[in-house]
Amino acid sequence: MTEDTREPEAAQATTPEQVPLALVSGKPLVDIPKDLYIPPDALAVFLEAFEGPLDLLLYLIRRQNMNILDIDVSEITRQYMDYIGAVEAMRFELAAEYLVMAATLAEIKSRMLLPRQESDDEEDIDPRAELIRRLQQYERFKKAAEDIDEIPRMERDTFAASAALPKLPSSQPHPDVDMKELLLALQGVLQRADLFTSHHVEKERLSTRERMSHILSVLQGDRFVTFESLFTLEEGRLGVVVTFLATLELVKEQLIEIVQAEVLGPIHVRARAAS
Amino acid sequence: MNEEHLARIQAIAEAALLAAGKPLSLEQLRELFGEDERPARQVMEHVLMMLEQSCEGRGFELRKVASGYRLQVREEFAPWVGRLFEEKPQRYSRALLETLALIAYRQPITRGEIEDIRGVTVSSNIIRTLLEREWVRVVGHRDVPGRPAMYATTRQFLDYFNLTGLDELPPLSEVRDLEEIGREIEQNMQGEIKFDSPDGSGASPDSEAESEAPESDQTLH
Amino acid sequence: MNEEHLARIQAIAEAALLAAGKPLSLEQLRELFGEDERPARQVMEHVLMMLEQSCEGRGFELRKVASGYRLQVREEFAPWVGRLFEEKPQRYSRALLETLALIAYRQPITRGEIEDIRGVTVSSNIIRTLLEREWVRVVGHRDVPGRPAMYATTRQFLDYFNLTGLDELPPLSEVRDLEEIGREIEQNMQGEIKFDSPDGSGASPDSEAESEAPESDQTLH
Repeated sequence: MTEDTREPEAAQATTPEQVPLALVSGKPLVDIPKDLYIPPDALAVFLEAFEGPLDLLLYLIRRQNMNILDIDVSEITRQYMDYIGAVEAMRFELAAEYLVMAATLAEIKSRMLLPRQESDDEEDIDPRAELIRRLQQYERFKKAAEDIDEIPRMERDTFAASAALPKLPSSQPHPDVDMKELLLALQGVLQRADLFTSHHVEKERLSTRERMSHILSVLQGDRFVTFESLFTLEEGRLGVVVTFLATLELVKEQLIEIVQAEVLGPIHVRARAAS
Repeated sequence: MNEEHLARIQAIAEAALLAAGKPLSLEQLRELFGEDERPARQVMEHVLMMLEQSCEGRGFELRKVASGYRLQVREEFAPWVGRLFEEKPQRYSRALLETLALIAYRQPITRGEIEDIRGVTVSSNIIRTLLEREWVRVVGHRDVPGRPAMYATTRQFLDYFNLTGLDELPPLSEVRDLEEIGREIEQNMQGEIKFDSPDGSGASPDSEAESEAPESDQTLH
Repeated sequence: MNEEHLARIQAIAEAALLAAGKPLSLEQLRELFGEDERPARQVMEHVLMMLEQSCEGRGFELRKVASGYRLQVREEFAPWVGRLFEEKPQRYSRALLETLALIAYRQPITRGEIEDIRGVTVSSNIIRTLLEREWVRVVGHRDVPGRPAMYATTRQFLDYFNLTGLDELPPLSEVRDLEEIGREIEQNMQGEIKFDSPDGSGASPDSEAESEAPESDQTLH
């Protein structure tokens, strides 16, 4: 029997000994007890099948073909209590939510037995209306969950299409640098080195420094270059001055040597490091 | 811009989408091209339309999802393609799907609010799974005691479910107004009390009219 | 076996190859089909030939490799596709920028001299990066023990910063003023804000509402 009883529906099919019928609301409720009869060892499985008291209530309501908005509270409460009672009797652990719902149902039922008071206590929300609201609310998201499950999704209904890669060019992009960043960096380092006060850097014309680099690159290797070839006449007087200053600076920094074999003879220049 | 040129852009777009294996936005596709050859947005859109058409009758199709465009296997071939993978596609529990549905439709929402609607505690496992799958993320904290995290769905969620936006989710069924329900219940209760409900059918004509039959067509598109 | 049937097998094979992300053997492809519908080897081979032809002019092609067949992005599109995988350029370190600035303003300069000014060692990585980027070059060696290389900036360096010559670099006096300029800018900005605020306060209810609203539709497209 145990195999047949994993689902409530299956339990019904086994038609075991009948629980005495109860006349509820005068309706002949023949099929309910069958539905209700669940072998003890299936109860845990049964409860696991529900997502909480609202889900269980919805199930009971649906079994009865009831409309949520028109619940027969006494009947639903009775069925609910039967389940809870059965589960408790078997000492299965029951989530607290189920007990809270049992209390709520009991309250609703007792209220309905009492004559209705015509109090305009607005705070006093009809607990049945509140229950219906929650059931409705829960049901719509239960449905939404089912809908989401139906939406075509990756790895089940479709798969990302990809193709193998050919040999790709290896390229490493260079970071961008803003001139401002460069200046801020320089400012930082100069402040640290306290170079502002020494005037060491400031005095120098950058064009001279640039020309120094240029001359050095011309003097690559162990070769002499004529002094005149360092000058470009097209640059005009200023250019000549810059080159001359650069040459002097290079000599001063002992980066180049100037050689003149005889008086008034050709002057040659060579990088000192190359010697 | 001539046909040949467009065809080339189309082939490059296809190549890139297949190389990526994930959605690429229109901008990402355009940025594959150097500045001097970069197609205008409209051109790119046109090319993608052509690409979509060129996939007709093939094993794959171009789909627009939240993050952009994706080439993917046509659904009709999933039964065959699924055999490639030994593992069955993962099934998700109702608890997880209900939690996901609440986050999707009610975002931003806290765990407590989800629990209120579902009537049960939401296990930390479910939240963790949703976060790990990157289907949901924390978008802030509600300014109430405990400052609970508020969850919302992500682009990845939309991508995974082939949606371009939340507005493509199936519509939620409607809920009746509480006051309206209250009035109705009052009537019904009076009916019940009066007849001690020998047949509760006294109230049924009304309520049947309001029957819960799917209020909104939950058609998928 | 009719045309339509073959086309279907072809689409399924294509779908599987695109979903697999690895080569599939002829057998693996045949095994996607149930026993009752499994195409014969020759049929499968024929289908693959058709598939190969159908990829002409597209972004991908069918390749036969040791372990079977695979769909691969065409090599001719590698330059474009490669951009997808370009790593995001990282930012240069402060140390690198300082080194570069010193080379620019103090060239020709050796690594030792840079270290003297900066007060810390200059890693070889920094020099290599600057050389690889072709912003600096070795213009000679100082005639001291070890004959250290002297570095200077290049034409590419000038081009990158839109300079025609080093003399267009901001003078050091300006560098010194940077801090002051920074303060000025800040003040100006505050002035602007102050100027704007009378209007801004009038619109605040709206703007506040706007600033809070977006939370919920962050995941909408």
